[in-house]
Amino acid sequence: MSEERKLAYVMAFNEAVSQAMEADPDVFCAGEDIGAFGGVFGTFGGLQAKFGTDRVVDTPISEQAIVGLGVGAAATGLRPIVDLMFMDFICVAMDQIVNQAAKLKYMFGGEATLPLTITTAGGGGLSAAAQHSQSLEAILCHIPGLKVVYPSTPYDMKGLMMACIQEDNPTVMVKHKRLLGMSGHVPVEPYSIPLGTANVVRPGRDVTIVAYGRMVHESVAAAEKLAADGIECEIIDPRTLQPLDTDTIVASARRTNRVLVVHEAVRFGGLGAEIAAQIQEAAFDHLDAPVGRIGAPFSPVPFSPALEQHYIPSSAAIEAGVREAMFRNKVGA
Amino acid sequence: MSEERKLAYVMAFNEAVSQAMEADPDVFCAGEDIGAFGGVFGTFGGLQAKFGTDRVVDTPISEQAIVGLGVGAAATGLRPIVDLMFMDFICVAMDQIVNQAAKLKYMFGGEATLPLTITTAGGGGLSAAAQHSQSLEAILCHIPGLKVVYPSTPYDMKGLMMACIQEDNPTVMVKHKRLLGMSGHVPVEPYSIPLGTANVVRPGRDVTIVAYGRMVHESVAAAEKLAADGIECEIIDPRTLQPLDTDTIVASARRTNRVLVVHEAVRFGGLGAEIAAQIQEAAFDHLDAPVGRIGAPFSPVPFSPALEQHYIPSSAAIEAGVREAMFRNKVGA
Amino acid sequence: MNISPEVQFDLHRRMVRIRLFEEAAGRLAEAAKLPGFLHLYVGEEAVAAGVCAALNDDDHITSTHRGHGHLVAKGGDLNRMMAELMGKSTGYCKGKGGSMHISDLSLGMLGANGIVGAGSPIAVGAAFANRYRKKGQVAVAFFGDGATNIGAFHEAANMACALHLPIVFACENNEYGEFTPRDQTMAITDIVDRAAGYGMPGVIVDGMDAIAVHEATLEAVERARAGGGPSLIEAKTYRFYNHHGVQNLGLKYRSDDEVARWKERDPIFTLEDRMIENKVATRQQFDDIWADWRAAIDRAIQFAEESPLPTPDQVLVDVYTTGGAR
Amino acid sequence: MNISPEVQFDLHRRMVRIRLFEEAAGRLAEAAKLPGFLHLYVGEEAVAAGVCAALNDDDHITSTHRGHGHLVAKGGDLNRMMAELMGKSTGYCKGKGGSMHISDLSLGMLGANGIVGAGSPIAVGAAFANRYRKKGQVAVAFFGDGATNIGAFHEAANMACALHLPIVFACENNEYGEFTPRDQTMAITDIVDRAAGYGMPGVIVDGMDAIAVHEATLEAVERARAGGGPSLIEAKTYRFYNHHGVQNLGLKYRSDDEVARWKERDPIFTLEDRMIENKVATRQQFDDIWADWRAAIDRAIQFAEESPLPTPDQVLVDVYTTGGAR
Ligand SMILES: Cc1ncc(C[n+]2csc(CCOP(=O)(O)OP(=O)(O)O)c2C)c(N)n1
Ligand SMILES: Cc1ncc(C[n+]2csc(CCOP(=O)(O)OP(=O)(O)O)c2C)c(N)n1
Ligand SMILES: [Mg+2]
Ligand SMILES: [Mg+2]
Repeated sequence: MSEERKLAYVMAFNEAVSQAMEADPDVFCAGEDIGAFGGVFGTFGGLQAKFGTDRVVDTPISEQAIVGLGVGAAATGLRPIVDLMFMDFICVAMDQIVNQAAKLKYMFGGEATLPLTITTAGGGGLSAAAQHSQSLEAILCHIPGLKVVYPSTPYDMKGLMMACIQEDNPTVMVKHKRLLGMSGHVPVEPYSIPLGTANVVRPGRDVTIVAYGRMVHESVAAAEKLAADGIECEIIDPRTLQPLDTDTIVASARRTNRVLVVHEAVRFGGLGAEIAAQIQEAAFDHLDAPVGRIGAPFSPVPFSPALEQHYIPSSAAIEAGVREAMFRNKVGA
Repeated sequence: MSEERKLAYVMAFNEAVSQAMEADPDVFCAGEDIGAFGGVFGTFGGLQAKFGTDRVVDTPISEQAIVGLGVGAAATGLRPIVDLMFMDFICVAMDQIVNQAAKLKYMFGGEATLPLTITTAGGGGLSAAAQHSQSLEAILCHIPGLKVVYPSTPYDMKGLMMACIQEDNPTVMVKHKRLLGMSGHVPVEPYSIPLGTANVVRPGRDVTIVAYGRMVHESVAAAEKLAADGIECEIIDPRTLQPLDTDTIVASARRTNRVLVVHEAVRFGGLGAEIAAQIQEAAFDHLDAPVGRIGAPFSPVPFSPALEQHYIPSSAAIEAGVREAMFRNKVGA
Repeated sequence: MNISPEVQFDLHRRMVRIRLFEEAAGRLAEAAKLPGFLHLYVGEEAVAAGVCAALNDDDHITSTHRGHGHLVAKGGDLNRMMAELMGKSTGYCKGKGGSMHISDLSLGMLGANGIVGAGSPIAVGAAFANRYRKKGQVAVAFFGDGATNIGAFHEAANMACALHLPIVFACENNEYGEFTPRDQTMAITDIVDRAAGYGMPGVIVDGMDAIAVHEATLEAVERARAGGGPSLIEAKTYRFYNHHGVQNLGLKYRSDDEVARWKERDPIFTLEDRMIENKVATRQQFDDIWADWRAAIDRAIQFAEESPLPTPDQVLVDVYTTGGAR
Repeated sequence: MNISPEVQFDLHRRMVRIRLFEEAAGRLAEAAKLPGFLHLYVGEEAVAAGVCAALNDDDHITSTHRGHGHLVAKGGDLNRMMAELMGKSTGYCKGKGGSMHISDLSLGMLGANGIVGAGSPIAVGAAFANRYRKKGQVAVAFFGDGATNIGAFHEAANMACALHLPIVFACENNEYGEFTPRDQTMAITDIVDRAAGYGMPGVIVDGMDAIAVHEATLEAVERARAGGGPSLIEAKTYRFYNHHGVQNLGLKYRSDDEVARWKERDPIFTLEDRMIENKVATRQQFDDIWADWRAAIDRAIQFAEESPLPTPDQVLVDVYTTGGAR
């Protein structure tokens, strides 16, 4: 039965696209090497064979035109999915994303809808070095007009990707490269997860960990270790980073009184800063410790595994962060 | 004498460039319309006449190649100043800024120096609408390898611009469009202000306002009103946004126990989030109120003055923010 | 080709509408009644008119910072245009876009654009959608000579050719990008030389001659509708006023003589002379046309002036269809 | 032109070095001894060798994701290269860059680049600096056929021509971008057709013939040094292995027949045959050359394997000269 069915994260993405294309002839995909080849990560595998070259389009290496293709087609009534192979390449297409897609509806006084999904692959851990490993989601979350989604499980991947395709606003769907092969329960039938709803991955009374993408799994590993010492972590995965489900996060913070925010992106100016700032605004009197933040150090992503393994936040760092929050001594005011 | 000499913000920029070019033949400028025309804001006025077309170069409308010109020339020994007319256009050149300039030294194992200054004009208030009014500095501050400077006075402009040109790392110097005509004391002789040093614009005991760019002046106006009610604001202008002078900010927060961070950029994910997060980390037990944040609402910049005037944070909003921080009642924990 | 008197009048009327709209906007700007930047299309009317007269309402265009002319030519409502320039809530963009983002999706006008070159990739998207729907619609990307130096133009041109899309690239070569002459920013003289690098036909037309522009566009549009792929049209033209606003500010970057020579070739007056000479029209007919549209412009100004400003609560409206605002 | 025996040997040696380095890297990758992505240059050696043999040490090149060949041809140290590929602290980038960012500024090699097309604007900057300093240096931008579809290439080519800079654009047209054939991503057959759109001379050369590439480069470099501005060289070539790694993964996007046909034209073996035929060299000489460089590669592997990994404290080093780290 459907409840038993397991699927890899990458195939959950693929299935969402496939089912959306079956349901709606206005959905099409375009990107580099996504057609015959199925995408360098296999995300679009088999779709061109199924839906033809008109609907699954191999493009030139032209990230600006790829996003522009999506903007123009969305503004004129289609529902495009355009792929930017690596998240680092959003920089190449940044004008079309930030100055065009995000702002079109507003600039036109509301007289446009832009049901555009931009898909990309973020994160490190493959020794792909500084230009193929970045986590740039904070940049996108700062831009009004965009929605940003970052699933951590196959189940969320399918439901969120479906929601992105059905959404009438431009969304950026970030896949984590290291999660592509992760297997998990995914229903066969189409379903969508409303954008902007966090998931409580693990309930706990002592401390709240807010984490997304691959860091959810590092957090779960840390939480299991901490549980052995009687520290119960509540793990919240926002899943959608923009809009952010602040209510769920703040409610948890008010209950546990201690929060650690974790992401793979560089700590300075990452989304963790916004989350921490919001928590201390909304739960100031509830906090027994500063909102802690774990993120990458302030450097580009190094190539060598010997360096990268220390660069990417680990469950050990999360564990240490939680312990610091738990056993903090009040210093004189 | 020099102490008396007043100069407009735009001319302080111009003088810094001019004196740097006199002192160092490796300094050159390139950008759109900066040559014969002197730049659309007059920033480069007269420099081509003085230094010739080899050193003050009109370029095609090619933001990627403009920054690339700077990267390549800096890596091979010159000290380029390249201009991106409006800050919104950094999106067009984002790959060269984020993936090339910022990372080159690191990716090459330190074997490169990149004394590159990118200049641009940020901020709203000219009814220039969504693509010519943005404050995107938070994006740049999230990128390791870049330094980001945002002067609020003619004096700081000259000293910081000089520091940028002398700096061996890529810097982005943001001018605020609405400050161009602002006049103030500027010494004739060359001087530079070390990057990463904040300026205490106004000392005060009751509340700390952290503000930069044009918001410094709105904050001063608010502080003057508040002073009439006996509320003494300390205003700190970081001047350099990356690296950020956290020490000065935190020391003030520990003294006043209340902080408001103000910027023109969109509040969500703005630099204020990072500053607030850092303050609550470093001064948790000193805070009598959450760190407040004032920034633009979550929308593109609207065109109509009737809207834009409500969009850009005002001294009234800052005043209200300070009062909220001052008279906050502790709610039950 | 034989352009009928009706079409000649159509071209003329489109140009007159643009001219009067732009002259009025210029006057209002000089009287400080228009906020923001204003890039006037005066002098280049033959291009927008010649191109748009070859299009249907459901064909798409993308435009530039100099976009009023394109929208007027595509049939834009003068009232809503003038109201937008004044930042009023009755404007095309409810006051949120202004001159640089003026648009009318119901006429297929996908917006003026403040980012040089950014419209072309969007036009490629519209052309893709048009072919996808197989209803015979085409897309036209307008852009300046300067815009052909930017990456987005290149990617759009190449992608359109690679995908063989129904699109026309319409270059308004006015020999300047802002205050810098074209020959300082490229080593070629004719933009059309770029067409071969993408594998599309290119043609130079006199951009001061609406009929010539129109004929070239008819051919290119027909090719596009018939599945023949993209074309590039380079219209040699000239803007009579400054890059933005009306008067030259500061430096004189164009000689009086150069401006005067182009003004002699005013696209509207030369068409009128030709139509009169060919006995297609009389001076009186033209006088009536000018008078009619002058009145329409006056009404547009009145409409705009009497319209309300948007209220502050509108700032956060229309960022998203749902799920935004904080 | 008459290419001397010395230069022929030079070309040959550069190619052999590249071939052996790349074959070794491929073997190490298959043995899971190299982290990250690996884009091998095997098959295209004649391009890097032919171009770089026309350059001095203080001339600059920018490179691509497929960059080892360029650095070897420019004179790169095999030990430091191999160490970098292994992520060791003795590598060119101290293990921070890896294959996609390998570089040697002392040889004017401004880095492999993980962003397609991004090297060309940087080469324009180097060319600008070279003219600025007036020491007669030139810059060469290497890039693939696919890269000519991206905006950065276009802007660089146009700016170089507008500023009349001493630069050569060297296109390695291997008929594929990753797994997609060139003819699906552009409507032209020859990249050189793009040169006219910028106003520079362009020439097609046989990219499997190092002498032909070299001659074309000599001409272009000479023109550049003499103030004659940019040129475009399109070298028709082919990569013998997969886009990255060695074996094709999954889909067969190139026919066995196609690959075999190109392999028959192996740039090293055809040059050897020709040199022997022309009595410029003997088989024994070539055998010695291969043996010498095989030994050098073995030493490089040993050097790399014995080198230490970077220590964790190096993560925050070299982000800035001063004032960084948090
Ligand atoms: C990406 C970008 N760079 C620079 C500008 C500033 N700018 C506005 S219009 C213009 C000149 C455009 O020249 P052209 O394309 O020839 O159009 P024209 O103004 O002559 O109609 C420039 C440089 C911009 N708006 N966008
Ligand atoms: C901006 C950007 N887009 C896409 C990629 C992914 N990518 C890496 S190599 C490559 C193909 C490049 O083709 P070409 O320029 O012909 O060089 P070749 O690999 O054939 O040597 C692509 C698409 C990238 N690295 N950068
Ligand atoms: Mg122009
Ligand atoms: Mg190729």
